[in-house]
Amino acid sequence: MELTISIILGFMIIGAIYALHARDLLSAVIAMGIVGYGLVICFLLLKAPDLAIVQIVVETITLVIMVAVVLDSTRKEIEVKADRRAVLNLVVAFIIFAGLFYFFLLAIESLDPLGTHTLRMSETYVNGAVEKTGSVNLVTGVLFDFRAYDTLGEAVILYTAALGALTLLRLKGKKT
Amino acid sequence: MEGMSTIVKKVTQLVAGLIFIYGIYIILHGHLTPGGGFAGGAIIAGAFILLILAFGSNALKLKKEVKGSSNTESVAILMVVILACMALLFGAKVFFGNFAGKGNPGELLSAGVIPLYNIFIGIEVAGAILTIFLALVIFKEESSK
Amino acid sequence: MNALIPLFVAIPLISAFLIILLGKLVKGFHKIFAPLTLLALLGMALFAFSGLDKPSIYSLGGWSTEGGIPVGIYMVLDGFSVIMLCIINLIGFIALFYSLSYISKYTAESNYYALFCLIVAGMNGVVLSGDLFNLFVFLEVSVISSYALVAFGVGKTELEASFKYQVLGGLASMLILLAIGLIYWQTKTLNIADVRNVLDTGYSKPYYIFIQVLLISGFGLKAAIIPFHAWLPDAHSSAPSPISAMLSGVLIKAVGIYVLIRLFFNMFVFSHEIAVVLTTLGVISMVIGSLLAIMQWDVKRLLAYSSISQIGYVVMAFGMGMILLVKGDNPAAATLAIAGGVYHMINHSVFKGLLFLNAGALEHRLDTRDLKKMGGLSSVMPVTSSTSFMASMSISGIPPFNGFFSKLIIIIAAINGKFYLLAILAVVVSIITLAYFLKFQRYAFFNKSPGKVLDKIREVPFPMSFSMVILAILCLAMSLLAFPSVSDTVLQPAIQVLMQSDLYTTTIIGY
Amino acid sequence: MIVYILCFVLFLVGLYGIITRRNLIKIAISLSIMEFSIFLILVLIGYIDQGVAPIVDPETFAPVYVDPLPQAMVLTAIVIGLATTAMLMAIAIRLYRKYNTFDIREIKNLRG
Repeated sequence: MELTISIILGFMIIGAIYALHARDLLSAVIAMGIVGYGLVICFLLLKAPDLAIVQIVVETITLVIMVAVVLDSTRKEIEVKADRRAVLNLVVAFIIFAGLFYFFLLAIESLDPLGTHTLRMSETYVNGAVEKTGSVNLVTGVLFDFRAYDTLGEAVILYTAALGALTLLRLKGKKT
Repeated sequence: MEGMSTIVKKVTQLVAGLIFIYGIYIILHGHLTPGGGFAGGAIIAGAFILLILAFGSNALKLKKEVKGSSNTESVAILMVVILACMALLFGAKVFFGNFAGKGNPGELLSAGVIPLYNIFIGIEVAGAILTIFLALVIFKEESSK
Repeated sequence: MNALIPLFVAIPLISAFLIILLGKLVKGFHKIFAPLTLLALLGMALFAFSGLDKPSIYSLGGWSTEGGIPVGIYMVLDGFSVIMLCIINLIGFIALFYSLSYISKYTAESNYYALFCLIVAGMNGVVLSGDLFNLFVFLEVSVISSYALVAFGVGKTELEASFKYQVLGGLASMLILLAIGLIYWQTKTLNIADVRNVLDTGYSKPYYIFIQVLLISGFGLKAAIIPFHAWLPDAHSSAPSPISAMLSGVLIKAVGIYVLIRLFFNMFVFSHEIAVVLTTLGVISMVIGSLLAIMQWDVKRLLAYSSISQIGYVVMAFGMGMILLVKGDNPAAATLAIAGGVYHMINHSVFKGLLFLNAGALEHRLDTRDLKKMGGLSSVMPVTSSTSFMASMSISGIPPFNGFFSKLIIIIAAINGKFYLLAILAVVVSIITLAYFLKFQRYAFFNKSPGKVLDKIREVPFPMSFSMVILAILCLAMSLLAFPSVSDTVLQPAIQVLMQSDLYTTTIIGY
Repeated sequence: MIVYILCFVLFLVGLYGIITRRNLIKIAISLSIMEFSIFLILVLIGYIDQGVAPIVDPETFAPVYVDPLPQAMVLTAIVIGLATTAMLMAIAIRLYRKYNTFDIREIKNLRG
């Protein structure tokens, strides 16, 4: 299990690095799609079918939107020149990354390894939840009953984004 | 925006209908099988996006559609909040209470108000995603003139 | 009392949706409905304030505890959050009233009012939330609507500022989400009080430090503490002025400082290292923010940098309070420092809100934000001139305005706690603040006009001048809070919640 | 633990992209990549060995279900990610129409 996911993750990392370095923006967007669809497989392996469905649809729609934006541009990325300041920035960034990585290793050392998770808050969401909410799908039970307030917030965020997109894409901002 | 070839149009007509029905199925069975309002709503929005891409449209028509989709999502999310507030009046008298009868777990008509939430969230998500897409397309059409 | 709590979120949401639906049908609907909503919220906040004797809790969906473990989402109204609620809805109402005439030059007005209601709903949600993930969700509601509002004019600078804001805001959200994930990994719960309980039973030191660093950088980015400030000057200066007043006045406090203070005082155990880090970040922001502000010639950029500097005061005060609490030998000075922090936070929203509204009034009439192109406006815009003079004096700490008292309390706390260097720096920064606000006053209102015809410039319309006058009166009235008898009823509940960190936990777990 | 470490590497790749890339689309992609890595960490946290998907089937006898709470959280976060990306794209296409480029260095105020 752990090995399979690690291999998929390896491919996802390669895809991500390619997406960041591709000259053509369209290939970069497609490479991001690879990372997203790799995530779908991981979700399926980790017994999260709800997430797999949502992720595959949302990833497709994100790709459509991004391709629609990229498609009628020049699509070429101008190369980042490696002047002295950029190199210095890169060195500093890598030192910070190394530090973060080391701290992350130290931090997760004491935490539960993969597969040995125990329940505290979700105890109620699993045991006897079917009688409490009436929903056979436990994730739906959490989303729409135990934590329905979060779901309202989530729907509001999507609504805000739609309203924001309508607002930002007006042709004229000010009356003349 | 121009449409695509006749073959694409015919195939899309077939496929979009199927995708649409699949989205409705996912929404209605949200409390029984994987999926729910979010997945189903996004699938339905995908069906509409497919139709728009295949058949093409002009900015004027799309503007009418974006009005419709934005009104739909407003009504749907208003219904979600009203449903949440209705719990204040019935049953446990708490915000977001699941006040309706739970029924027999595993049946289509069960789990109290959860299916209703699923339906309205589904409509809202479909409307919101469609609005975002249409806003982008309309802007591209209008600004490239 | 209790039943009011969810309405703080539900009412602005419903009103936003209704504005979009009915705004197209009924002409001018949004202009009446949105201010009424905010007015109702303000009334509710003041009512909640008067009726609050102990923290009150609302469990959503009726899911409270199961075997001593909170399972549902809790909304918590205590002394600290009720103060934030009052500020948010007060500044929100005034900024909205101001917008009535300011925003009429833009298109798609109903979208503006709907987004405004959403930003208020998001902030109310953040302030009332007692659950980590729920807090994150409502934080996103408010920041996503603020991304749209910053770019509301869709001009070049607005779009660029909004993009920068979105990228850094997105980065901050990712850091916060990662921290929430790691907290869930260790504690298996999301309720803030329950997290505290579980962490009390033991944790590894590197893990603890890692999540604290993630949270400080995440919320530091949202609060624009130096070195995380890169987005603020652009975003706050190019937004429409009432939105700048909202962003500078309340948003950076509600989603940045408030959450930071709440988590570090009520969720984590006080630790000396973190307290020192917070104090240092506060001092750096305070000093560098003021030095950057003095070089600006753009009015709103000057005010934006000054926000960074004043937020530095607040963070420094809370950091000092935490250091003193850890040491434990001088609780009086600790109380004073925390009181100063809360008090300065309230004051800053009032006078910085007013200053941004003033800048908006100048921009509305002159179509420029450049100080060099202004001058001699005190004779033609008397209301703007006099209110901005009061706000400037207030922010620079001149008695009898409110800024003087809050800064005085912070400085006294620093001296009592034997932080002599910090006290001196606070005084010096206050003098620098006075310098750049005198520059603002002189170039905008008192200098000779650089060849511009002043006759055509008139005072701003009634809604704008009325909002400015209200805030100016508040600038004076807020200094009443310095009197012990008033502050005992207003500030004391907040201080109590922050000082006795167990109070929050025991109230929630015992519910 | 190796999966968590790889997830964090993916996170750092996204962070690297935000720091070094100078293209609006690439920056949006970097943010998405960071999001993906956090989603995976959250779902991994909730995984239990020999666990089954959190959908109750009355036929099977007392199985161990994986934790549904992180899954609900990730579902929320995926939709938030979609909203963020949509807003970024709306701004990116507007900036492209103004400057005819996605490159930050050509867009004056975004420097630094």
